[in-house]
Amino acid sequence: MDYITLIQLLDSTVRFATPLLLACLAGLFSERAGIFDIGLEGKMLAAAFFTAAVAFLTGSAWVGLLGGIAASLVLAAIHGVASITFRGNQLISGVAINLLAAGMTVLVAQDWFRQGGRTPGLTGDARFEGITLPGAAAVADVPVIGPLYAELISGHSILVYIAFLAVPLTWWVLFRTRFGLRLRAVGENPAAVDTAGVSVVGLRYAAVLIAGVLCGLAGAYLSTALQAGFVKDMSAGRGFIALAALIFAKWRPWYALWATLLFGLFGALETRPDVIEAVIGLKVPGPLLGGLPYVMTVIILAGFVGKAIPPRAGGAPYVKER
Amino acid sequence: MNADATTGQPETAAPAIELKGISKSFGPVQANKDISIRVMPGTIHGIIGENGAGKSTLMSILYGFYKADRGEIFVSGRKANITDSQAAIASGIGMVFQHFKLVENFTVLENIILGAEDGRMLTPSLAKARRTLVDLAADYGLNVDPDAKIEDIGVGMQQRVEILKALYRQADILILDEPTGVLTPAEADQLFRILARLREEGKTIILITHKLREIMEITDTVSVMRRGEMTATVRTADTSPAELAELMVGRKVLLRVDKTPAQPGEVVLDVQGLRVIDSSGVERLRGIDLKVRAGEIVGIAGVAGNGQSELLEVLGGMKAGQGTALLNGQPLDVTGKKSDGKTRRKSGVAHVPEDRQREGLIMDFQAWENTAFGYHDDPAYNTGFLMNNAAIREDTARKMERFDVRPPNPRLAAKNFSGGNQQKVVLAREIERNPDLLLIGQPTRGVDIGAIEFIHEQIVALRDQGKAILLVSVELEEILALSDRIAVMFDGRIMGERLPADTNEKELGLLMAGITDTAHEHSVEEIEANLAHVHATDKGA
Amino acid sequence: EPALIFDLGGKFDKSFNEAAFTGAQRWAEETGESFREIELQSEAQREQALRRFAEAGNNPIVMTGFAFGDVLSQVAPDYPETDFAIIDMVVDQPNVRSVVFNEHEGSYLVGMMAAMASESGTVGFIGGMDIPLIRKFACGYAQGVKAANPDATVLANMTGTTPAAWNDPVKGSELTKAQISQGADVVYAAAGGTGVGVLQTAADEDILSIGVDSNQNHLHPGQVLTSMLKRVDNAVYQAFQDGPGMEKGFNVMGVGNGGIGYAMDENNADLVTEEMKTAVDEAAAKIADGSLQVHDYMSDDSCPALDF
Amino acid sequence: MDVMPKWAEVVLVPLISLFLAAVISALVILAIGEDPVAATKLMVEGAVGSVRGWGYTLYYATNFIFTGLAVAVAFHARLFNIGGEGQAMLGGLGVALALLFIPWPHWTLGLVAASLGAAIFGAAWAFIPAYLQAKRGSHIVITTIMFNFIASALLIYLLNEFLKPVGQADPSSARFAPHLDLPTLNSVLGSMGFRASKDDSVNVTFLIALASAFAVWVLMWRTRLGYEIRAFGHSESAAKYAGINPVRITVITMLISGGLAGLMGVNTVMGEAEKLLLNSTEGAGFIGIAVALMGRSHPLGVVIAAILFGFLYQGGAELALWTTIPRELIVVIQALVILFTGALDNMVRMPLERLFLARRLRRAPGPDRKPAE
Ligand SMILES: Nc1ncnc2c1ncn2[C@@H]1O[C@H](COP(=O)(O)OP(=O)(O)OP(=O)(O)O)[C@@H](O)[C@H]1O
Ligand SMILES: Nc1ncnc2c1ncn2[C@@H]1O[C@H](COP(=O)(O)OP(=O)(O)OP(=O)(O)O)[C@@H](O)[C@H]1O
Ligand SMILES: [Mg+2]
Ligand SMILES: [Mg+2]
Repeated sequence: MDYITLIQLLDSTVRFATPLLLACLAGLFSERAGIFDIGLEGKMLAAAFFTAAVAFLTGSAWVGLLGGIAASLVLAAIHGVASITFRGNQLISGVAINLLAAGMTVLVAQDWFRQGGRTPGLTGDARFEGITLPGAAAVADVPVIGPLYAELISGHSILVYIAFLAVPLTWWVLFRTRFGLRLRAVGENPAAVDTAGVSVVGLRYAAVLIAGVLCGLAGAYLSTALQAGFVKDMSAGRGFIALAALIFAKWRPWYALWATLLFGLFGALETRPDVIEAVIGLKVPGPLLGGLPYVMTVIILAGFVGKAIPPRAGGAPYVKER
Repeated sequence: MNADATTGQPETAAPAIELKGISKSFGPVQANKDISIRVMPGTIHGIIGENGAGKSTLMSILYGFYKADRGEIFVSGRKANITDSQAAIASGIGMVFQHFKLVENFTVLENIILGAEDGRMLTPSLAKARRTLVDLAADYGLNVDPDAKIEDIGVGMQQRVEILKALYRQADILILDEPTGVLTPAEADQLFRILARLREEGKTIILITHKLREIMEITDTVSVMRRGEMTATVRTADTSPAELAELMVGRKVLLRVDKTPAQPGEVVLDVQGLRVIDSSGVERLRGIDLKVRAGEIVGIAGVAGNGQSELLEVLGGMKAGQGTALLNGQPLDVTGKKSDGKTRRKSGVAHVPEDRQREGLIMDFQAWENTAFGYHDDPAYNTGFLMNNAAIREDTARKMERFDVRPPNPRLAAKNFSGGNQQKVVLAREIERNPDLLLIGQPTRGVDIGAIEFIHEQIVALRDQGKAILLVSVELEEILALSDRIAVMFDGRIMGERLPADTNEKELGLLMAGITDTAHEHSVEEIEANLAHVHATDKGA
Repeated sequence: EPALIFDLGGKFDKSFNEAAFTGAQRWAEETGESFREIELQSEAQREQALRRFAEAGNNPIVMTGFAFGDVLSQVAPDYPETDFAIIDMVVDQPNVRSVVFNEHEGSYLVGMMAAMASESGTVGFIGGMDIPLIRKFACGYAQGVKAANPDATVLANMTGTTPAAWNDPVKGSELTKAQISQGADVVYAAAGGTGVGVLQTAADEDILSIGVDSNQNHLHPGQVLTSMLKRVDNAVYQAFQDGPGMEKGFNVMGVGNGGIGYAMDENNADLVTEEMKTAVDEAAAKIADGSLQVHDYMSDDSCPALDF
Repeated sequence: MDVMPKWAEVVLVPLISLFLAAVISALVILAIGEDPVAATKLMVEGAVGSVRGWGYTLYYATNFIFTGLAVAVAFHARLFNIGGEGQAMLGGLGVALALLFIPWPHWTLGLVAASLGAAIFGAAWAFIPAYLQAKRGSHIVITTIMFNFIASALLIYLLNEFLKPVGQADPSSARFAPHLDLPTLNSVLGSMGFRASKDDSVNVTFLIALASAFAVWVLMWRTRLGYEIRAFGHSESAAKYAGINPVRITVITMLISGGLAGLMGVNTVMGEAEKLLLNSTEGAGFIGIAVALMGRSHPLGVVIAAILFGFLYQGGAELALWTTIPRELIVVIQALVILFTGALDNMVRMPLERLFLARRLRRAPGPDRKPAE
């Protein structure tokens, strides 16, 4: 495998990883606050649709993004009401949200656009185009660094940079701010937060809504940056992979980055059977190639990642009075 | 000793706390009924009552954790609208809960500032808290390592963190809910010194405890609760332990264990060179040699976390260790390879674990299911492939009757029994098996006086039937009252054995701190330094 | 009233279900009559839908997709009065019209065009879910490429192994980019909704793409080289038009009878050179008269021009 | 110490929740310009208004009973088995292998073999995640998700390369011998002289599903193993005290769970399609999660919840047949049912509890109420 191929592979890795990363960080906020979120998939899907729909109607990707985030927030709020206010089962709520998004997006799309559950194609400002970073063209011909900068680092959509910046930002918020301290505490021992005079409910809603915003970005990236419009079910299980990455990352922001990049790399490798063949010297039959990333994940989990301990109060509603 | 402190206070001063007509129900359970109480500033006010009497509930209401259904709260004469803990804190109230409210994987410092940070950024808040902590520690003798994680420090230390949390929030009124339940005598004494110091500073303290000795020792006034009601409030100086016990339980209570001298027989348990290394590589037991004979109670004293738990767990088949052990002359596997809790029980070892809620019981199971717990293979409980639930229920009803479990309903879930009655369910299960050897850890932790009396009687009765009993307790009083022989553990070793008649709390206390040279006087600092070493490796009780 | 049953992909699959829908609508518009339709949601509904429509007196009943074959061969004898038409599968029953398409022939033709339009000598194929039908497309395409340029390289990828592979345009895009980075400058998508991503990315990256089933040239004018036409719409239209009592038996739709072809319109007029057109038309003629045999993957589950 | 009478908990709460879900669904139907009353009538008639409707309702319910039980059994050991989908796929493979290569003389023998094949393959697919969880601490949620994907890849590989007859377009196996067709409700009614349709809908597998539900009940509440599973699920530390081996319980529970999920293959593969299809599970593994949660992990609850979902599936199919309502509407209705009955049930329960408590207090006033010990 030559250098250029490597760069291309990594470039593809970044694109695959971006929605996973955003969703993974969304899950991180929610679960660090003690609310399990298997509804990442649904929120992402809803955001993908509404971003594309609003972007089409207004002609602006940014306005679309707001629409997508709003849609994701509505689902997040439902999850909050069910699992925080009414202390419902967080897993059921997540399952319901995934189904709701899968059905609603197509239903609304059909009602609005009559194109069989998709949005019309987006062009121009209704899409997030790649950004060429300053100097990319100038250094492109410099050996080694040039392609790295011009091909791999430059040229992605703004949402990619937001996603990657969200990692240190998440770390900073969680570990360097008052809000982060309280948020982590509420996922470990809500009673400690409550008796310290801080609202458990308020914190958990905040976390769930932040998750909504991040899923909104993830969905928007799918339909307006990677694609030029919404297609039904286009989240294609990425929410679940993000969840796996979250556990893999042991609920930590930097690990989340590496975990999603790893899954992204698996995705990228799957599109390059030639590279796999060159590296392992064996042709893998197509269908099995599709299963390879998952097998690798299991092997890594079994071999290298120890027990992942979730936030202690995770999944359980905070009940003071039995 | 400070009973006359109240006399210094003019009765006309506004009470620090006044509760009027507080009532609270949890669904169908009425935990507090029309409770009124006054606590004068600068005093220590004790509250006693049986398990489930409603003490914690009342204090949680005062702290804004629960909302009362009815009633009013006055702080320093002014009506306070305490809707949540934030409001309570603002009114100068601090509370140390019976079950600590700490974030286990946070540091001490983080726990202290949680909810009381200065500004949005953590770093300046932490820096400020660190400075304040140094001052507080110096003022009250509350030394803690601000950077230790809660899960890595002992319960005594955790409690200090809770107190510091309240002081950091500038509480004038401090509520402590059963603070000594988890402490050694030395630690408890130290706590009381701190409380006395706080009182001198003019702070008001409300202390919930089951221990009459503590009430007599430190409080100025005391209130007694029974079944959700406040039955009496008296000045400590005007009452006696016996009177308080009677007020609490509603009948006369024997405050000492009545027992005849032991008649030790054959050696039942013979342990040689027992070692345990935990998962993080720390040696928890460093070669224990111990014999327990038929018809004797051997008490293991020690500060929590010095290997007593591990000793019980290895002998009970829950943990793997190295070394040899003989039960009635037959080898007992301690390596965990060939045996577990089940095989232990079959060979005649019964085990009342230290933590009944996490180990001894399944809280969501009904009483009868818990009676079968560990013995579910018993042929009497099974008919062929299926479990004979009716038989188990009958057996449970019998046992509940014998052990006076209240209410005697085999179909009630374990979580719906009070602590004392939960313990009786476990005891009934283990004792009624007629074991050769009974391992029993913290038999009366958090249990009220009435139940303690009963439990102690049962343990002695078992001994008198010629059974061997290995008792682990952090209550020195209990060890002294029950044991026929006392071994003191420190840092995974047995520091010495004593006969109860030949020793006293002071000598045992020194042994518990690892000081074998008990003839000399030792300073508090020396003892603390020794204990600190243990706490550093103790992962909590 | 005739009825139309769409396979699991749904009627808006940007592929043959959608083509079927187009045909049915054309019929409805022209005749002013209406038809029943159902989009299946589960395998068990196949049989149910067939029987329900038949019992309700709908006639003829048209269904799209090979997956109906088995069920129809069991159900059809129970309703001798009802006429059925199945697309993409052969069912040997007296009241069934079977319409199959020689997709490999059309794919062969667009493969030739791809090879001739390619400057790099590398062209790509992106399939949806890895099933024999899609391999048939890929195999025909590869043969066409090799026929026009024996030295050309054909890259072939399938999107996935679950039905999600039909609706994953994001992955379609990545596959396209991967093929581009391996030198491909023309890609052919036979992947349902995933193809949307393929065509989009090809347009974004300024290479040529080839659409499938219906005419997709208009999606990105000037950037879609052509589309492999599979006139499912005509087949459905014809069945509805013929109505009850239509002619039964096998209808093989191929290049010869206009059931299969490639799309030419104003959107791709500038992309297709005279030379290409001549070569392709020549091949089409040979296929039509039988002098050129394009190997059908499904006949023996193997492909001379491509490994899977 | 329950506040509400049992009937209110078991009947009233779910009914009110369902009603709320129905109201919101009706609003959605109105919003897309359709008639909710007509739609409801169509669904009810289509799902439970005829033998055929019942046939399909129960056919789908059969699938959901199996996957719901699978999830429920694992829940009792506090294991979250998201892998029902993959295990059911492998179960289907087991059925196909058992029926394709051995010439069973009669369907009864075939059924036994198919059931064994399904259960064994399903269990085997759950074994690795279980073992990794127990021994290596690999989170079972991720490993089972991964195994769903791997199952799908494996299945298509096997179908494409080995099981598909040459020249067949459909990536499915050959058809099983006709005499291995399972008796269906319709064929039984037909042979009894009733006029019945010929649908391959509910078949004897439904009885296996009911028997499995009963067996799970016996296992969980009447056997030592079930006792140990539940004890382990409630408290791992207590289980250790009692001498219950966590590795053994984790593995055995997941084997049972996987086996149950696998059994679903008998219904879809042997009962309905009569051959192995690529996509015969169709998400039933995931619906099983909702079914188990709604059924409170109790076999009876699972059966009832499964029938409810069967009703939604079949009613939805009918709706799609006779109206132009997009099929996604059914997905939305399912989502609302899960949301209201599963996640928002406290919204209904809390006010009801207050109501019942007030009534009780009014009926039994005075001091004879004792606080619980
Ligand atoms: N993969 C990584 N790359 C770079 N820095 C890392 C990485 N993982 C952790 N860190 C650093 O480690 C520090 C602690 O972060 P981490 O997420 O590990 O939380 P923690 O405080 O150790 O544990 P917990 O989350 O349980 O409180 C941070 O300063 C972070 O920058
Ligand atoms: N959060 C709660 N929900 C429901 N019931 C509760 C709750 N907390 C306490 N109770 C019930 O209220 C009653 C009083 O409990 P409380 O904890 O106040 O007793 P206590 O006097 O502190 O007992 P102990 O000495 O065991 O700590 C008991 O019957 C208890 O079961
Ligand atoms: Mg209490
Ligand atoms: Mg059939």
